[in-house]
Amino acid sequence: MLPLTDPEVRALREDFPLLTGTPAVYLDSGATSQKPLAVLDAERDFYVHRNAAVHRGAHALAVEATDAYEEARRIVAGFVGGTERELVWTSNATEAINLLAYSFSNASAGRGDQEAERFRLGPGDEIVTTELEHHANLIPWQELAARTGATLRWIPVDDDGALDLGAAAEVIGERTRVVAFSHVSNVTGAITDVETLVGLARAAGALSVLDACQSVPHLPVDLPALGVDFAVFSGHKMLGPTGIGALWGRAELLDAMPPFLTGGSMITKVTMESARYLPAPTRFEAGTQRVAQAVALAEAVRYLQAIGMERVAAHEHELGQRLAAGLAELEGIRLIGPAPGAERMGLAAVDVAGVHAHDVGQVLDAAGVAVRVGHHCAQPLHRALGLTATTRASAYLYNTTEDVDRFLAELAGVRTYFRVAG
Amino acid sequence: MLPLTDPEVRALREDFPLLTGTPAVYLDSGATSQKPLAVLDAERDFYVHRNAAVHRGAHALAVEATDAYEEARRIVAGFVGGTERELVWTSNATEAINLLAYSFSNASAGRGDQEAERFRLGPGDEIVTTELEHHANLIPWQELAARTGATLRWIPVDDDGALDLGAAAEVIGERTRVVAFSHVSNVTGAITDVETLVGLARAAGALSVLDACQSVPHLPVDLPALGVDFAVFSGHKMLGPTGIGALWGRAELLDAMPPFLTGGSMITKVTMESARYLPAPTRFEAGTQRVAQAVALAEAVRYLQAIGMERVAAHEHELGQRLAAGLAELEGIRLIGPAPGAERMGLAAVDVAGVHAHDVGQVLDAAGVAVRVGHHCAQPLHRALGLTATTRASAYLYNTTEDVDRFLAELAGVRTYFRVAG
Amino acid sequence: MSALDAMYQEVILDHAKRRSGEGLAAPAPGHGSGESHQYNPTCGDEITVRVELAPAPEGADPVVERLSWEGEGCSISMAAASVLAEAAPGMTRTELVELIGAFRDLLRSRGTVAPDEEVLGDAAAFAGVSRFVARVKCAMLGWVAAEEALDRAG
Amino acid sequence: MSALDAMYQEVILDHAKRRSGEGLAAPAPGHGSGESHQYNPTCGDEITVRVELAPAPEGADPVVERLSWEGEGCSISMAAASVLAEAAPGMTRTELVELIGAFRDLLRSRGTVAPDEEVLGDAAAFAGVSRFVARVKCAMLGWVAAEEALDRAG
Ligand SMILES: Cc1ncc(COP(=O)(O)O)c(C=O)c1O
Ligand SMILES: Cc1ncc(COP(=O)(O)O)c(C=O)c1O
Repeated sequence: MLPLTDPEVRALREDFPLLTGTPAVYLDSGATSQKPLAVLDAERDFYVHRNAAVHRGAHALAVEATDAYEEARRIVAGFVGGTERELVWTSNATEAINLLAYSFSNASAGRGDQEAERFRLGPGDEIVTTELEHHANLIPWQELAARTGATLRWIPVDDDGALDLGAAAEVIGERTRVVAFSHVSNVTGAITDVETLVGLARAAGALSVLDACQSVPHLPVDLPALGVDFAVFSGHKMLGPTGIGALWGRAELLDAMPPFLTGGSMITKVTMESARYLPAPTRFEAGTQRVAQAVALAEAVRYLQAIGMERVAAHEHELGQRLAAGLAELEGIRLIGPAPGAERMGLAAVDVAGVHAHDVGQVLDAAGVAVRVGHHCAQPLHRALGLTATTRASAYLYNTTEDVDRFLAELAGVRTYFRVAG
Repeated sequence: MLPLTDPEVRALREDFPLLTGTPAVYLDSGATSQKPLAVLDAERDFYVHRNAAVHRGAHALAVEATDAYEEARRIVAGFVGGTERELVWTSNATEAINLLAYSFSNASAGRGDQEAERFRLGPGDEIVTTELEHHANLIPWQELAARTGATLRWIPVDDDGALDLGAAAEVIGERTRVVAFSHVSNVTGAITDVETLVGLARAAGALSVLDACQSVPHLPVDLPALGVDFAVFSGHKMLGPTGIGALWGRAELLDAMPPFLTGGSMITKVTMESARYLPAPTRFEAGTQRVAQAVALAEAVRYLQAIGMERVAAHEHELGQRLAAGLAELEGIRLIGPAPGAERMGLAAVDVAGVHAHDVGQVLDAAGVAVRVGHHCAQPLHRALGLTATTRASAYLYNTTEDVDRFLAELAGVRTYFRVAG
Repeated sequence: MSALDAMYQEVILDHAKRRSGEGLAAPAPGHGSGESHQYNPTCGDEITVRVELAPAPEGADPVVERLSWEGEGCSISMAAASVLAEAAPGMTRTELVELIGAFRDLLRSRGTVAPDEEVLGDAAAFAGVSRFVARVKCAMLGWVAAEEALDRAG
Repeated sequence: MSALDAMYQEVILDHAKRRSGEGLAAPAPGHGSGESHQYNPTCGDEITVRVELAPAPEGADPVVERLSWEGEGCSISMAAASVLAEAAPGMTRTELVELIGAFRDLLRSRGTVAPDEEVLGDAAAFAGVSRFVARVKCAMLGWVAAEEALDRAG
């Protein structure tokens, strides 16, 4: 598949109103993406023509709103190879992981029926995550462990921030009940060997949870084909609005899990003493939903599909390699993650010798290049790398090779500015 | 304060694009409100000019996004008499109540520090709610009770659906730890005597939680003056977008509560073993936030403030009285809640003798009048009234007295259509 | 005819008023029977349907003797149950399963399918309901219960 | 001068390189002292500041003998700590509290307040930082620690 050419990207960029203003170069899509007009229009169109509460009203407007909401679910579920039975809307990926952790915790407290048995955790049980996780895929599991008495273990990284798969085979064992890991690291840009980890989880009889925040926006992803049990991703990182994300899960698992948030629209019969719950996905969607955001996210998916995720991936592959190769040539720059030539997504984090990441980011920002500085919500990984903060450039389909070159050129001047290099 | 005149309302209505189309008469604002253009524009403007991840970036765009987000918090908090330290964003009111219930539950499981002690529940402790609550203010407490071993008790309603305050004094006692109740019932339209219930809660040393979903959009509300400890409301019911709501709480309480959702942006130091958390409100906002929605909700608040909440309330008072009086004159119609003349908000639910609410709603919908039918997420209240479903008309600032009259006229024909009256 | 009147056909309004099969009937001794309870969470409507089968030789397709029900709901759900209670007796299990399938297809068609009156009989009157997506559940309530009850009649 | 150069003043870049007061110094025997550790969650930067007071008669306003610190962070936070370590010795507690207040006011001004060089000395160089809201926390890190340390020095 051919990567997008710079003229193609420049044409695409016309769809993104923010990118025609400042900053000149936006390389912070790993944090959040910009939105095409089609997505903004879809959200507005919903409010102007179909706004009503869903799954509640009998009037025509409510029916249209419900249709729009459920069609959005079908589209987004289909985008990751799933069906509408398997997709639960959440506020973001973080909430989706918390949903799992709290549902397991509720099962452990005896909530849910017999089916919920399989999600019950207690002392002696182990939850496995990795040392490179985003805090969103670490702290909910720490808290779940603390609530249930289970033990949290992790797959370590080596000095370059790569997962130690040899150690994984030792960490994941018969006590393991859950294995939670990222598809793509938001710091190193490396793609995880999902097959190996799912194989280990399956052999141990453990559930697997994939943090797909940095893969679903950038690669063709077929979750059922990957063999994971659950996956999460966020709309705002894939051209969609803020305030929406999703949990994907195998239907039989979702149906067996006790609810997380409770309230209206997820129940059947309610008395003062107790309530009975609808099947998934409705079971997990309490209260009035983020309908306009769901509709807009579906439009974002259509936009991505029109370009084709293979082409998006090829484009980002090209940008990732250009970043890595360019960085390797700069003096005093330590590239985190895969070496130039090795597979990486369209992002790169670096340490600049003698200059703190905050200062690096400031100089780049003044030059119109927006990047992210800090620990990128991955403090343990940074600690393992011997760093507190790095500077990360992360690209998306609207970035040209010129954007990358501009970043590299500005970065090259930073050490001189701070007088740590001639 | 003078109510809005019909010409004033017709002028206002020009701001609401959906209301210039079908349905001709929208009387389902109790479920969700329509949105003025200013709100749609504010949301779009954020994406077009300031979209970035907040509280994370150092680049200029991220700073602007953070400013917009925090300014929105100040505006919305101020609208209910609070400060920005006291307002936590959530997806909706339902999630806000769940946040409380899970935080208390985490405290009960030993999470949080010494300060969290006061939120710890166990066998012998009692949570009190009422029989007229929306499911959102009932089921989270049922589940909290089930998780902790505490007991759920409730203040009953009489045959007309009014809270039995005499019984309240018996239900709330020294074992009571939490008293959760609605400010305004979404079915009866009655306004709760907050002072009495807060007095009872305080005397018992219990925390009070106000479900302000049906008051904050319609009345001037000063939460600190009401003396409650916590309150919740939803943006979509007050001209704001879907996907955003808020928890208001006294700052010292919020700071003492253990976190609910965990992940990025709500932490200080994170190791693989454990995490430390920021103070409120950030502590409760894990992951990338609903920034565009917060900004748009602040714009909704500005819109309401420009009209003045006193005038909104006076207008709705007028519509509520007109509804009640008109309904009392119709044959075979049972008006739920306060009698004509007694204080009620601008909404009314009815039972139509011999015609199921679904059928009533269908006939009204065909006549261009959108109302809500069903149990309105209040099954226990309906059971107490001896009903399974009712038909509810709920008005907002964009409804005229003509809208109310049109509803009454169409309703008058329903029994004839179904041949239960000549 | 307006879409509303097309939904609320005479037949439907009639059945909603004088309901056939209302009141659960005790099955005759030796007769197979099954029961199912269904609930519509949106409005709180519920129905219980009981299907009674006449004794049949081993391996033969049993014949429905009686279909009775008890419930509360809107005119659409009550009429649909009544129509079914009139149609079912005398049908074989296979025929009833087919009828329910045809009814479901009609209702899910969003008004795009003309009802086959020969197969559906009075139930064809529910064609108008299919344009009202929110009411499909109402019409199906008793029929889904019958389907499950038949299954349980073993 | 660009806003960037106005933030990264010579004085600041210099202090960030040759840092005064770096390395926690043990207080002399009989001297009061207090310590505070501050953490910036956005970037993970941290600092520990120790304030040492010369002995003073009961009721008198004690004088700062030494301010030493240890930490890791960006040029702004390191330079701010260094500038403070040079400014503090010889000041009374009251004077130091006032200086910290003036510094905070300057930084929160979003560029709207001209620094009073007489009060602030080298710290006036941080005026340019106040235009960069995200960096205010960096500049304040060591100063907030000093404020708390002074409090604890009893
Ligand atoms: C009184 C009351 N409480 C709670 C809710 C729940 O609000 P939401 O669905 O926005 O979470 C509603 C509205 O549905 C309500 O009317
Ligand atoms: C790998 C990874 N996981 C999880 C998250 C959390 O996503 P969100 O903040 O949208 O919940 C992010 C992004 O911040 C991420 O990059």
